[in-house]
Amino acid sequence: MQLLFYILAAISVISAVAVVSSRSPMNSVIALVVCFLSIAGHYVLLNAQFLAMVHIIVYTGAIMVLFLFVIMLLNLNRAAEPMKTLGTRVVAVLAGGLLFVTLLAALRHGIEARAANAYDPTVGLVKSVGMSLYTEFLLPFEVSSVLFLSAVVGVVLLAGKERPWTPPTMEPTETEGARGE
Amino acid sequence: MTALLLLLIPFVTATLLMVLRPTERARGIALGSTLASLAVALVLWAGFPGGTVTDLHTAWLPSIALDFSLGHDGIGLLMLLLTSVAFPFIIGAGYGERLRHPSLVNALLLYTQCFLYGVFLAQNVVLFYIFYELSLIPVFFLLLYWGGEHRRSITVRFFIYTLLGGMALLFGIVYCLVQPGMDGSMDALGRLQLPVGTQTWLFWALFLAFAIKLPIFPFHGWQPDTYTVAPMQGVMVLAAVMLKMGLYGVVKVVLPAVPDGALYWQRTVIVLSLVGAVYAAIIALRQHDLRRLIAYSSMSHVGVMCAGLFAWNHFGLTGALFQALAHAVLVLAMLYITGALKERTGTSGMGAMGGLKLRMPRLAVLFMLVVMNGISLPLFQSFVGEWLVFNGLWEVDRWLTFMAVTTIVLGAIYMLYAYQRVMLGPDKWQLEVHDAGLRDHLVLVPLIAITLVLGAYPGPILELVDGPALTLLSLFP
Amino acid sequence: MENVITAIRVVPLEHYVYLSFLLFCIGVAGVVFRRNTIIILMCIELMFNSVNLLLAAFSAHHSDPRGQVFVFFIMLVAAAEVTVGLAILVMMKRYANSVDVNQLNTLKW
Amino acid sequence: MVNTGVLAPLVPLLPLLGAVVIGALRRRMGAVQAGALATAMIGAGFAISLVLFAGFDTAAGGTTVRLLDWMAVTGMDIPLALRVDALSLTMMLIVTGVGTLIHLYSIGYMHDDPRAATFFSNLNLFTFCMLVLVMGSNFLVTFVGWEGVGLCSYLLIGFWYTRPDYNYAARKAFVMNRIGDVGMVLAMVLLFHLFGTLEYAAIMDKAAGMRWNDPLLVTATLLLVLGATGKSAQVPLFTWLPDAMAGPTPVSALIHAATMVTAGIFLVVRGSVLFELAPFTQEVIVWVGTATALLAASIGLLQNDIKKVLAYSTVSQLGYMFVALGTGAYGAAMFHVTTHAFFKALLFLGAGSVIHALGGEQDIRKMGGLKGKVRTTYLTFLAGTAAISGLPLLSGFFSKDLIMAHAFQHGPEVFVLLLIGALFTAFYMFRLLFLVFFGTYRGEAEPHESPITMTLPLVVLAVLSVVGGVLNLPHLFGGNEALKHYLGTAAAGIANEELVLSAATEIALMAVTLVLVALTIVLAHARFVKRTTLEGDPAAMPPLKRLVAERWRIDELYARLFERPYAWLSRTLHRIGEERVVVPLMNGVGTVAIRTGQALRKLQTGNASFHLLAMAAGIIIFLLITLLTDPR
Amino acid sequence: MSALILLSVLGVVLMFMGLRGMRDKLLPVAVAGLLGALALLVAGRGLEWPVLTDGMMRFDGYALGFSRALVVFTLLLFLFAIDYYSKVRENVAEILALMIFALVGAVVMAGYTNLLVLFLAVEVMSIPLYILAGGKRDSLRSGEASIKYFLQGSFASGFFLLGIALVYGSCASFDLATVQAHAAAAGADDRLFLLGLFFTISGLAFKVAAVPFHFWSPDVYEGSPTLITAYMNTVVKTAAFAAFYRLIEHMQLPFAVHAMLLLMTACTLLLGNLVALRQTHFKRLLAYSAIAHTGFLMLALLSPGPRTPDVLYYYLVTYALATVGLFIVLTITKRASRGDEHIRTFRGMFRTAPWVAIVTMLLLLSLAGIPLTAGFLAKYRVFMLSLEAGYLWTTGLAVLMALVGIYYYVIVIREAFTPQPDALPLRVSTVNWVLISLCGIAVVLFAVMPQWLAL
Repeated sequence: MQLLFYILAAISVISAVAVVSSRSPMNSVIALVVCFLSIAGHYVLLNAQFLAMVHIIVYTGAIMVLFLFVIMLLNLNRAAEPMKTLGTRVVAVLAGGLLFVTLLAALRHGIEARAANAYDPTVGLVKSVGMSLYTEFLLPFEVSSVLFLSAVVGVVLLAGKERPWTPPTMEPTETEGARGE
Repeated sequence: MTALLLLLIPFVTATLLMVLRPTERARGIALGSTLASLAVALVLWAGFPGGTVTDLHTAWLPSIALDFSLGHDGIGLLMLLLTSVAFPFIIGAGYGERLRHPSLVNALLLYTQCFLYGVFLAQNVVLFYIFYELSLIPVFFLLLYWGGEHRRSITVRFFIYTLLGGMALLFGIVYCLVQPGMDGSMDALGRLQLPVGTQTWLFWALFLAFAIKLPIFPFHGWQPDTYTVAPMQGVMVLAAVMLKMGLYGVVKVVLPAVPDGALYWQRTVIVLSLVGAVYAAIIALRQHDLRRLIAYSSMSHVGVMCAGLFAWNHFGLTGALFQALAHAVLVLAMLYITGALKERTGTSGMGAMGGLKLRMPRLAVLFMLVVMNGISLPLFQSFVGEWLVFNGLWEVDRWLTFMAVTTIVLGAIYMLYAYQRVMLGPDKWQLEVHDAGLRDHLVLVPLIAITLVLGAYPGPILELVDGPALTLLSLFP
Repeated sequence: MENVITAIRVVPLEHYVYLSFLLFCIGVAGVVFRRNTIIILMCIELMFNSVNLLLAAFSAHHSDPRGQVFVFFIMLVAAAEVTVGLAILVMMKRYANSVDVNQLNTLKW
Repeated sequence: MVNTGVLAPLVPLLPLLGAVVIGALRRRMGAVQAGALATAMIGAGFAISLVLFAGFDTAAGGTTVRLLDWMAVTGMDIPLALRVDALSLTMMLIVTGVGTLIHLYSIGYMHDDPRAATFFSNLNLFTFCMLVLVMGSNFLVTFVGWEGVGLCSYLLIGFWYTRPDYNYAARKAFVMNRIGDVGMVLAMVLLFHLFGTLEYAAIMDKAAGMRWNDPLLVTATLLLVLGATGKSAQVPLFTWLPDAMAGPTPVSALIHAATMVTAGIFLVVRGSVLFELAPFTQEVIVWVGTATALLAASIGLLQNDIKKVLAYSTVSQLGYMFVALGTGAYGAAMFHVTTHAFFKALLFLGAGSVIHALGGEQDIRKMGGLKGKVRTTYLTFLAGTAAISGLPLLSGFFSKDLIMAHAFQHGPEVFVLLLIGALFTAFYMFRLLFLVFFGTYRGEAEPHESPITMTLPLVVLAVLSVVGGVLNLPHLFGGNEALKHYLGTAAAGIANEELVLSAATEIALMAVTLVLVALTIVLAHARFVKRTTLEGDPAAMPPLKRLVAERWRIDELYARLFERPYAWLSRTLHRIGEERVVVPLMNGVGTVAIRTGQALRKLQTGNASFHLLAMAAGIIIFLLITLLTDPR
Repeated sequence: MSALILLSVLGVVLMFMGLRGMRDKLLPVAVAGLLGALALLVAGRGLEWPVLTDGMMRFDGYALGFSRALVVFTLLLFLFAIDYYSKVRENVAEILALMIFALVGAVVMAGYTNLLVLFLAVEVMSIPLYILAGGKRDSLRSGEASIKYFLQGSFASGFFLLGIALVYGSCASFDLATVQAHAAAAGADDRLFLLGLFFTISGLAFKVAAVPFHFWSPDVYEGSPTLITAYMNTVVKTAAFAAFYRLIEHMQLPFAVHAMLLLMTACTLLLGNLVALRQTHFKRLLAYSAIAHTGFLMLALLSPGPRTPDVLYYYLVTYALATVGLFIVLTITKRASRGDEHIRTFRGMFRTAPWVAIVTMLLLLSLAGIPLTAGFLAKYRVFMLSLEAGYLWTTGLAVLMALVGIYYYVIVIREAFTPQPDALPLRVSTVNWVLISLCGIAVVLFAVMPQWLAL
């Protein structure tokens, strides 16, 4: 069983690296899908079936499709992005690496979180999660509706009606602002 | 409640001036207001029983140690009198230097007066601080709007530099206020009894503001430029009254709150003051502008006063406080004369003067009398204060006294040199100027009279500060 | 089923934590590293997902459903955020004709 | 019994009133009116002084009249008070008496000056200050007058204010006096802390309890001497006095001969009790006096300005008085002060009369042969010259010989030096006399005799110069040293002084002096009457003579040592102190803040990637900080 | 709770009104709705609905006070919008609706008792703002602001989430009280908790724009429409601080986190003030000054005590009042100068519009913290708190930085009061005039009567 975890973990990590490093956005999306699927596998391993399902539906089904859609729509699949200089890359890897090392170092004495409840295999099932969601977490659930509403309005506002291209209004250039007194 | 009148008279008048903007009669109204304030102050003096008088005490925000409590002791009364006496002359000087928008100028001056009264009346530390900072704002605008060349940068520099001290003071005051047992009243400061280690650093937090305001060497960088640029009335306010806030602050805040700190730094401060006094007196010699000269001369005098305060004994304290009044009168007269000269010659640079005595014998005599006060001849007011200060310093260190006394020579050198450059010598420029008129006499003669009367009979003023000084000294560990 | 259940006991919690950290850091590196806005968005999603994994692991560890509920909400937020993000992206592409974040630097200092 | 409490204040107040009234009405008053009023005021003062003198009871010692509280704080009570005792009465009489004459003289002298009223106002003010000086009951009141006379001398020296060099001389006089005043102020502070009072009477009592040679007392007296040096134009603060001749001649007479310069002497006499306890100071005084006497006399030998010669002579005579003070001969000093007041005022006024006669000419090389043209002036001037040279039985003879005797008693070397000084004095005085009044007239203006208001004072003063010696006639000549005994009632120091030389020694000393003086006069006669020798350009003289003619170049030395360095210091301090230190210190803080702000501002590159990186870096850094500070 | 629902409904209503094209009635309805919500909050009706709020939110005095303030700020800004959008017809409804939605998030942030709710509320508040920042559709700068805000915001959200997850891992609960109790019990020893707390706090620090999470704020402030900038500076900042303080109020912070926060405060004070020194663009200046004020507020935040919420509240409200007024003044001068946002456009203001100039002065003085303005009292109280807590050095730095702050505000005052012969004529609409007068009077009034602004 443990082996399964490590295989999944390896897949996750490799695909995640692929997301970051691939030059074409399309490849990144596919790698990300793989990554998400492996994470769904982890959820299954963790006995969180409900989550795994939702995860696949929301992420792989909706979000990633949205990504693909936008990439297609805007014709972004060219590897138009000029690569950054080596220095930036090193810095970036260093940043990620350093953060990781720091986090690991912080926990070098191991994790002492004692399990709060006795083991209960039904925790990850739809019933238990649903009960929690609709009783205890009713308010956030309602509030999230506002979130979605605003997202909808926002999208309408930002990308709504296509209008003929107008050049940006002439606003004073910023060079003035840089100058001190 | 009489004290409240002091705050209200200038405030209301100023607000009326701001709103109604009577251009023609603005000066007259302002003058009337200041004279009324003077009358009130004299009434306060007449009814002063000694000790500390509480005029008004209203709890305002006890949770943050802020009460609206007004009162005065002898020192406060002295400062109130000083302010009251100075302002009619300051307003009167406005008849000479005719600035644009007289209603605004006079309103700002009256606001300053109001806030200054506040400073000297406040019996709550925070209230003191509030008034202390507020008094700066009208002056800021006075400088900004009616100043001379380069006023924009100089004004801001003055403002910020002064506030540097102000902020340090705020820090120090807040630090005192959070100590247990502090209720925010001035008296409570004297009961603080902080550990000596704390006092040594807290001293500078509290003192810096006053050191800059006074100013003490080497914190005087703002002064010469400001004095040169500011309109005459603004300089008068700064030099005659606001400077005294520094002395008052030292006496009322620094010394009571951190006596050990003051003792620890006593030498340093006295040496700085006296070095500054000597230094300014030397530099004053090469100044070509009368106002810069007055700036340095003021610094020189103030150095001696501050040294007197920090001598931390009875003679030093009373001398310095008496000197505060003397210096105010002196500087008012000096500045008024500078203004009168500028009015006639169009400049305050001494290079463009010389031989004016031929044209203005009366003004020359008045000037001479003022100079005599400036070089602290006996029987003039300045001498009384300086004599006491010298005596106070003697108890601290003889060499320091020597240093202080040298200023009487150096003062004579630059004062007489300046007088010569302005008044004496051949009539180089052939200026068609008129001699001192009625207005000049109305301003200068009373000022000179004050110096002479108080120089020969300083009793009433010394009486005022005698008691409070003893009280203050009793705090001394 | 039983096997699955025992797996939770077999794989130590630490490993899940380390895995999530690793994924998170890869995401962070990606955000810092890439200039293509859409890939930065993906990297952010990756960060969110690593947190999801972490929460799920903790939830299982504590046998507490609330962690999973949180994951659920994170998904909602992520969805909303991606929507808005993509809308902003579209707008950006429309006006600046680029999705390179560094093309946008009129606002500075 | 006269009411001292009322009369004493009147003496100084009358001249003050005169000064104020004349000053206020100076534009409506002519020279005669103003002069008359001023003279009347001071004359009244003289009269009152006489009344006080007459009514003064020596046995009582003195009366203090307290006018006002002055420095009155807890722990200090220094009132404005006047003291009437023998010493102050003597000085009052000199000041008002000689003053009256000089005022009277001025009416004639200043007759044509449009600013005569101002002059009289100043003159009256000066008299007021001088009276306060001598009448003050404590050091501080004396100091009032002390400073006041300094100021008045400043005003009077710079009377003709359009001349920059006169103004310079005025300032120089004031500043030099002020340097002395530093000592005076410090001395007063010290004395106050020593005795808790500055009242002369009280100090006199308390000084009795002081240790002999107490270092504090020595310091205090030395500081007093510094003050006296400034006011009495002693080495090294004497250069102002010759320059002060820029003022109108009556001023020179009043201020620089009769009264003001003797203030230093007066002060030491007032404090004689203290000086008696400080022998080191006395020694210093002796040598300062000797040096002054010699130095000034030597300079006097080669001066060509009639007033300058008199000025150096004054300095020299003051040196004699100082020596007297140093040897403890306070009575002798006061005696010389008195006689000096007579003959030096006489000489100055005579010189003024000459100058007046010649329409303003002061160079003796352009005079000569005036004895027939200004007869009264000549005769009185002769009397003054004889008196100052110490010709027998004239006032100067008695006073100077008394000093010489005391000097001999102190140490023969002092005597010898003083003797040389006396010979110099005789030489230059007679040189002056001969060059001015004998030979042929070398000038251009038509000389004429001065009016009666000018000659009358000359005559009175000449009489006094001749007979003044009787005031303190020594036992040797059948007198009883009246002045000394009179003054002894006021100052304890005077009572102690005693000449213990035998009559023979005294006579021998006198004889030596007289013979040598006579020889000197003959020499002068030979050089300046038989064959008029005029001093030319100093540059052409042999080095030593040139040095003397150029006043030992002390002015130049002072300019180089003090004035120029001070001006340089002022400039440099301004350039370096202000512009490099103070202002940068103030601006520096702001500049640092603004520079830092500018640097930090560059962090905000506007580059979104960079911002993200910076955020990540920030998180890592803060995380590291957190973890490192975590105690675990 | 009823107010929250009213607000949500209001947002929806506005949205639909926009669809129906009822442009003219939008603002009256919005203002009426806000007034209604305010009335409900003031009256205290239906504050808590147990079914919904139990364990999630609590409308205690703290939450109520902040909620009222938030609603009032929005109300002021909507009144400002009357003039601001007077010429605009398109998308106003959407913008207003989004502002209302963000307000819902903000109100929840003030009253949460559960970390999940906190996270959600933060997002509910932020997402509309990402959009609003780009609300000026034809402005490139607005778009840039939007995308920068979004990217950095999401990035920070990632850390925030990581933090909450770690905290959850450590104490198995999202409940605030439980977490706080855990902090007291095991906080010092539990690295997992420490990390979690660190990241959670980082997430909130981003919202309040503390260094080093401040990078978004100058750019976004400058690029966004002025109304939205004002919104961020008032509602968002207040809500973020309310939430921040609620998180750590009863928590015994581990020493390391505490030290880190103090350092962060110091850096914030330094950077915000020093960089602002060199700004001539008024909005950017206010952005940096906002960072600076964050520093002062964090100082108060870190000084726990019975008076801290009061001080925070007072500070935030008076700060918000001052900035609202200044943003209105900015739009006035901006219009007169055709789009110039530099402080030079203030020059000559005293001549052309004396009252506006005086109010501007009062507002700036308040920001600077000069006595007799509320800003002084606010700073004074902060210093008092922090010195009571014993932060000598940090307070010293804060005092020094307050001085630096005075400098750049005074520069603006100087501009406003420097005579300029060809000063731009300023046209001030009645609403704006009333609003800025209100702000100006309020900052003085609250300085004299600070007890009126107690929680």
